[in-house]
Amino acid sequence: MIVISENPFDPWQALQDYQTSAAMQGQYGATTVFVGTMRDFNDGDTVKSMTLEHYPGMTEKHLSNIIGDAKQRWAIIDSLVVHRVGDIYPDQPIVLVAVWAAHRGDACDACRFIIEALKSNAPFWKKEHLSSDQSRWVTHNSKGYLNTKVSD
Amino acid sequence: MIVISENPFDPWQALQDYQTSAAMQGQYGATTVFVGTMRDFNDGDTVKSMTLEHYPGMTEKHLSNIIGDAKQRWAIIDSLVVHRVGDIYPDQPIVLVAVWAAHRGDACDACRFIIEALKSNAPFWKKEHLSSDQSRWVTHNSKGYLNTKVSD
Amino acid sequence: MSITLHYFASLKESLGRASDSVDYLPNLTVLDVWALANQDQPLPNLILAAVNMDYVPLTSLVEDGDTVAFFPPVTGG
Amino acid sequence: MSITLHYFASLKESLGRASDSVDYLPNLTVLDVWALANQDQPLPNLILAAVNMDYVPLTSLVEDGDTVAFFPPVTGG
Repeated sequence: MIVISENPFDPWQALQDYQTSAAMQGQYGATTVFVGTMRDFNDGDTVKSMTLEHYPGMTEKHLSNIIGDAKQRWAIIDSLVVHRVGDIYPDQPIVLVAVWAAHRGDACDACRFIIEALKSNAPFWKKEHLSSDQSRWVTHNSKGYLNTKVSD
Repeated sequence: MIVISENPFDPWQALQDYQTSAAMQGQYGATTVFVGTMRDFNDGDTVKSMTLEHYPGMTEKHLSNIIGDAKQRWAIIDSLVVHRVGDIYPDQPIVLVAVWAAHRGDACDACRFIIEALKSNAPFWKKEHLSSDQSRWVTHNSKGYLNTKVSD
Repeated sequence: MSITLHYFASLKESLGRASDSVDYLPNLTVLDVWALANQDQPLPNLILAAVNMDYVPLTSLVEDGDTVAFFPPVTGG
Repeated sequence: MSITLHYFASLKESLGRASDSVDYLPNLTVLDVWALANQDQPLPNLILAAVNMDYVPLTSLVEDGDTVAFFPPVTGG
């Protein structure tokens, strides 16, 4: 499921609700979740709030394509993506990506793929409102490095 | 925090509770979570229940070392590991690993490292009770493959 | 018929408008559509383009009735 | 004084007991401690050892009062 939300959401509550409603009991052995939360600082400045703009329609289409790609590459049972738009304040979750699979290799790799693809390509733009009352568009995302070598 | 639990737990509730209690508001921008759940099948057989044995004392010591290693390698703000022991039934969570960090690279890499290290080295042993009323010790874990190349 | 243009985020702010419309002509590229709507003002560096909500190169041809969007690099998630 | 041994999981089941105690002697390795407690029955393949809750090689020396654990490959998580 893909949800674009103008309202604050609690990711753990959303996961509880979604997992209860989805008919996948007994099948999944692995769930991997990423939650991006608004911090009160960025690039050395105190941030009071943020406005998240998106391209309605393209956002949903693009996220759906990303999840389709992930399903082709990994054995995924289900996924949930929730993304905030509009005005966001520190400590509020911005994005939730969850993937359910039989095995952790699929759940972990697919979740990572989805959040990285979302950050690279999904049409969202952040504008930060600083404590100095200035505003600025965010021009880059931080790196999603990967140092872990995983095999077993 | 490390919790070895003889009782069932709801991972999303545990995360909600822990995040509320921990004093890290405004600092973390990324939370990565892995949940391992008992399936009702394994290696082609229907599994009715499972008994999880551990080495009390060494388990806690070893998990604490794993988290210490992760903290040396990545900029982690906090972590939560919950692991069930005793009798476990399908759909019950077995393990929860959560990592909070300022940036997603640290949260994702460290969470992956902790679950893989736990699976490779922490002294837990699973015995499966099959629908045929036979029991067997699990002798291997599934692979934690990683196909994703992540940089941005 | 015509082509609809949409602008987003910092590009929308610097242009001072969210959308435009230009008349359709045969063999227009995405970059031509930009130029028609913006009096030959050059497309700023790094700006991305989508036609009908799919990313396209700036040299891609546009059909009558298409929606063309221009926007800066994305920063969601 | 003495050395305490603990066995876990399938090893505990096949031995039919969870622990043992053997008298301390100088220069005992982990493998010697196993042999003393198990009448020279060879240590099964793949069995791991820990001394005082840290993994050790089987050739590691044991001190008086140590706790030595033997167990199969772990399968938690």
